[in-house]
Amino acid sequence: MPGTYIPSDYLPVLITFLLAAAIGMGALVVGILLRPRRPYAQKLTPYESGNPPVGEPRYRFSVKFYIVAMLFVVFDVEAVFLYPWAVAYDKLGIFGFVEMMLFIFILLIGYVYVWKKGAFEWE
Amino acid sequence: MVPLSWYIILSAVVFSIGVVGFFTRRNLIMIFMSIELMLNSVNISLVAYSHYLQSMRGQVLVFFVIAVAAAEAAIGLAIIIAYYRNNPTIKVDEINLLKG
Amino acid sequence: MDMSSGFSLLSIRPIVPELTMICTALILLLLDLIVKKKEVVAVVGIAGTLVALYGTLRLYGFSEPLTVFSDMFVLDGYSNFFRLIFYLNVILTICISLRYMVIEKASFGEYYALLIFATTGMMIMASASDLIVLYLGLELMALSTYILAGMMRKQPRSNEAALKYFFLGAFSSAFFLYGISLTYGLTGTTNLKDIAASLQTLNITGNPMVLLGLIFMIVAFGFKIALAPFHMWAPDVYEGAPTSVTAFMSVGPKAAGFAVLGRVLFSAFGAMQIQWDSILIPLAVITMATGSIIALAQTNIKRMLAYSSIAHAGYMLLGIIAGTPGGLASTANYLMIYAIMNIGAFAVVIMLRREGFQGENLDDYMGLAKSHPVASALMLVFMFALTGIPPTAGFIGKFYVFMEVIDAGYTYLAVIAVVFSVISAFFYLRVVMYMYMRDPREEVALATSPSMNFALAVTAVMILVIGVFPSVLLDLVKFSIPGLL
Amino acid sequence: MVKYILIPLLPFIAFVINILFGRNHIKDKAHWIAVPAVFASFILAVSAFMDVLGGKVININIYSWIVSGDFNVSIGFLIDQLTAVMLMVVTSISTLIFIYSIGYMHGDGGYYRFFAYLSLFVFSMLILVMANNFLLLYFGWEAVGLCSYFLIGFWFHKKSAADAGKKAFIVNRFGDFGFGLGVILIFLTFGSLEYVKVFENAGSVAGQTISILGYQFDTITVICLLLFCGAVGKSAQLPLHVWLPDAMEGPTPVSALIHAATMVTAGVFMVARSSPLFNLSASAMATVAVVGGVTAIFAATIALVQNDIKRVIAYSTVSQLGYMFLALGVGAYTAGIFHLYTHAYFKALLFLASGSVIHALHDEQNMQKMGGLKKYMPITYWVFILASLSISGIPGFAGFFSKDEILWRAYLSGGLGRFLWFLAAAAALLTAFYSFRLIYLTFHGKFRGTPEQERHLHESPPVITVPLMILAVGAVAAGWVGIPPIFLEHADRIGEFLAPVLGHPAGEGSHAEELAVMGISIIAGLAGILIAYIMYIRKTDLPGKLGAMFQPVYRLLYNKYWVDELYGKTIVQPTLKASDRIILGFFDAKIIEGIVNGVPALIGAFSRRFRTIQTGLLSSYGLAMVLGAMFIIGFWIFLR
Repeated sequence: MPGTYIPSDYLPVLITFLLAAAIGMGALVVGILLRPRRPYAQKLTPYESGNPPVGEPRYRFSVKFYIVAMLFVVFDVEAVFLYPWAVAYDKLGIFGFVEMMLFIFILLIGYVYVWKKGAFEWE
Repeated sequence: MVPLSWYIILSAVVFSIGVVGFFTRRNLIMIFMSIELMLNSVNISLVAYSHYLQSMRGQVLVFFVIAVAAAEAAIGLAIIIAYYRNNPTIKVDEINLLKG
Repeated sequence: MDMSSGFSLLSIRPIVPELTMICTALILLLLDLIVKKKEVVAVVGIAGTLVALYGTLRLYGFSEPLTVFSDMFVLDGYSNFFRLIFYLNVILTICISLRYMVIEKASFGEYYALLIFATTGMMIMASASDLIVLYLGLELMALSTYILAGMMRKQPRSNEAALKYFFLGAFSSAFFLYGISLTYGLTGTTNLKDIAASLQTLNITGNPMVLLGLIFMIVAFGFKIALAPFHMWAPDVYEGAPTSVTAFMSVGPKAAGFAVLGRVLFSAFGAMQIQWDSILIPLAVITMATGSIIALAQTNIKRMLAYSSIAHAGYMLLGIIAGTPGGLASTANYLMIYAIMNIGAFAVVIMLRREGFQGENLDDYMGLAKSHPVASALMLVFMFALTGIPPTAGFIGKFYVFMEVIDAGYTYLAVIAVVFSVISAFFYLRVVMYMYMRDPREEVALATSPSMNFALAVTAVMILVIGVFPSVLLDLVKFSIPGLL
Repeated sequence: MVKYILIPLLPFIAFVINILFGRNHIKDKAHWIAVPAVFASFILAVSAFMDVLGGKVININIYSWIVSGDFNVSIGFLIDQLTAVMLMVVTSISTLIFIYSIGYMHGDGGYYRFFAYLSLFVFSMLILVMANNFLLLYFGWEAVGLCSYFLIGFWFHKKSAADAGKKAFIVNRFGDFGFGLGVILIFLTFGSLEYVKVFENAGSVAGQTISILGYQFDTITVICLLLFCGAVGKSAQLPLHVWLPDAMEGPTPVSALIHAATMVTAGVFMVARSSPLFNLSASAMATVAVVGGVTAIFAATIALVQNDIKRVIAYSTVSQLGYMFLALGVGAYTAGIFHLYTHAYFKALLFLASGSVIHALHDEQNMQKMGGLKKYMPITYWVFILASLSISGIPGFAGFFSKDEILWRAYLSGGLGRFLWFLAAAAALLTAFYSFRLIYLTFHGKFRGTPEQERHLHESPPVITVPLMILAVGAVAAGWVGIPPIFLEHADRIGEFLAPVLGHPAGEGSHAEELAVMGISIIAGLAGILIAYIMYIRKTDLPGKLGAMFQPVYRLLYNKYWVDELYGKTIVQPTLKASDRIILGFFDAKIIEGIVNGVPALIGAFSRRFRTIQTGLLSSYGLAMVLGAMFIIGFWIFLR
């Protein structure tokens, strides 16, 4: 029966919150307290497979990487909707098919838009 | 079997870490990841409830949350990039042109 | 969740306006690739909205709510009325942006598509009878407005506005989702009506976890409608965003936020009215206080209007607090009036913006009456309306909300609201005083256009007509929202 | 029904046409719109008056503006005997003044604007008198105030005019604030704002009390006093009288119409209209009577020493309004309205005639620089004489009948009324004195202005003198509708006409007493004229001969200047200074500049303090949200 498995006493709620806050804050505080802080030059250099560091550690990626990554993420994740459809394809029938074609069509419009806007061109 | 309450507590803990991260982190990307943490904590609890209740609604919502989170990530990154082009910082405590 | 059975073309009738809007937005996106003149895109956008409006009007007035998609989406008078607000909002916003976005060098075709997308999101929100659909509508609206706020890519202020809006918006969405998950876990459903039924059958209206879920949702809605203390984003974002977007944002998301707040509270959590009332009352008071008081110290008019919109959210909330059909109707009525007067005020602000001149400072309004009597007179009407001085529509809006809240037995809230309205008169009338009682510092030219004149005329006339013949609007509201949801 | 709606609507249409098209199209033909409109509404008012005379009382709701539960705000008209009289006064005088303005305002840059505002004023005033509920009354009340404010500051480039407008606005805020509260309290008490319902239930509310700061007050008394606050402001009674003399900065037709004949009498009308409420509160009535009586004599003393021709008449207006309130306060509502009606004619006449003088002298208003105008401006002179005789209460003239009725009723009411009667009788003497001092200084003696002015002296054109002559007829004959029974049985037509609304005043006295009271007031009037004559004619015209013959009188005349200065030092200047300092210094600087611009210190400081919460930092905004949520959660889940 839904609703019965959570004790309706106030205490667990309180505990949940205190626990949550304690863990959130605690992790930070414990880290600061426990970790030894003895910095010296070598220790602060970034690890590059044992080789002496070459150039600045904070290498600036071209912003184009972000754009491509962003587009990838969006189109990639939209694909998750294809999985449940594929699984339930038998049951959904023609309605599901039309619906999914519409979905893909709308994605396609997005794709055309992005393409025409020149987001895929590296230059 | 792991009882439901464990998932719920895990979810609450992760959510709280996200909340605390939101206002303790200085880097915009880290703040953004805190938000993602919050969203995923919700996903944990939704899936757990869905399994417990034997109802698919929770999982449907999870799908949507994932998809929306992706769109959100894209837009968020785009906004951060647009910001970074005009302002040489992504440290959150230096972003206070608008105030009062 | 079997959707294949019983599906026919007829059953999608309730979502025809939404489909129209989505199609319009997609067409705009493609059109933008083809045509150079952005005015064409704007006109097509308005045309699409008008088609959707026609669809809504055709669907107006069914006595029984129409539901579709397994009760996830409902079309009733309530959602229809809010749709009218959204259409008005988007059409007027497009009218006032045409020339402005060119001046701001941000005239992109996507701008209009995003306005339509955001409006569609609002429409879905107003009609959602399931938390899942509600979430999707909310995100469609929110994601579009994040981008709109940052439309002026080259301006640091616009960047910052988008950034803040995005981060805080996403933060509030997470709260909303957490609230949904709690509610879902306890009631076993996300459908609003079923939630209400579960609360009764399981007898968990007093359960603190249910209340926790409700509070999280109120926090998220409170963010959208800028209730203190969840309002902090509003002044910064309103100031930084393009003014036309500010006008759009100060009305649309607020109206949509109220629409869902009303629906969720009345439809799903009606049994917990005592609890949410006692949550909303302090929020309303803090909101009115924050908005009215901080606005006094503002010198930027967009920022001042931002605080004013916060204060107005406080007044509107009173109708929800009343918890009666009349209260709900009075809030919807207030929102419609607020939409008209706020867009009107922002339209005047936009007119002052020219190449090389910001026109956002109160000082820029000094002596405006001498050089531009018509624009000043319009601004006077809008300021009077926002203050709530009869015979403008603003008075009608406030009056009905106050009456309903008094009828519901919260006389003290009405008194508090009146006190804050009086305080708010100071900053509204300060604009009027600057225009009429100060000498101009420098010659201010106005950037007018036919569409801008149209928007100004429509808003000013509507304010006066509703002020003098309030029954026109009130009858519509009462017809649309005959009872509780 | 259309007829009644048209009465206020016609001036409103004239306003709309003039304000929209005046600037570019109508320009100096604005009167062709305004005058016919107001004249037509006069004709309709006459017809409405006839209807009422025929025993018809009209009470119609035209349009329901706001309906919410049992709260109903409608636009509706009540035309009963009281309203009918007011309609006649307002429309007739408006028509004449509109015609007069054609000549007076000729060539002014804001000609169309002037007629537009004036039409708007007439509309508002008609709404005020025709309203059938307190809210519409309040609307008209505020609207006439607004018009008055516009018209006082009509020549806004003149700083004194702009300041005067501002002063009128601010001072009236006080009264109106009280009035507004009164209206709200009426609604809370009676659940309705319609006159009919309020007055019907007035009896059942009598004796109820409301608690203010822990003290119990009689509800009706509180309502009446709040309403009276509004009347005090609008009708320039003590202590809010300060705005009216300054209001003379406006064009003279405005002074005549708004600040003498109509708007300032709105307070009197409102109190008379609310007589069913006032009748239930003896203390409120006493307050009205005392304020009226004291104002009557107070303003009269100030008028004695003014040199600005319009200011003398302005103080005289304040004083005459005091008489009206005195009448209301002693329960003689009909006498008050009667005086309102006669006063409208002779006071409008005085103003317009003084306008004619000012016009002839090219905007000279100082009487010390006038004199001897009699031969240049015979018509103006004679109408001035008639009006002054009327205001001085010389038998046969309009002012005599109404003023005498007031004095008699005050006397009859006994006790406090007897004392107020004494004040009012003394004021009657002063009235006659300053009225004739004005005439003697202006029209008699030698011209004291520049030769340049003297060369241009001329009688005003017919468009100005004809309205003067028509008004003069009113100033003489208006009182004949209210001849007291002692002279002629059943000749107190106006008293009988108004009786259904305002009732009969209580109290009976013997004929001997009545004749004595009358005699005293006539003697007072004649004495005032005589003193003025002695002091001003003798001194200036026949200084050597008479000065030698009447050595003591001459000394007395000399002392007059000393008295002038004494008054100036002890009453006028301190009053003006104090009021300027208190009202203008405090409210002008702090309220207009302070509240609207500089923001009141407290809220402003709050505001600036709170502003800093908005740090502009994302994390603090997030923190605020979380803390807000935590607070709600903590409070509603853990503490409850």
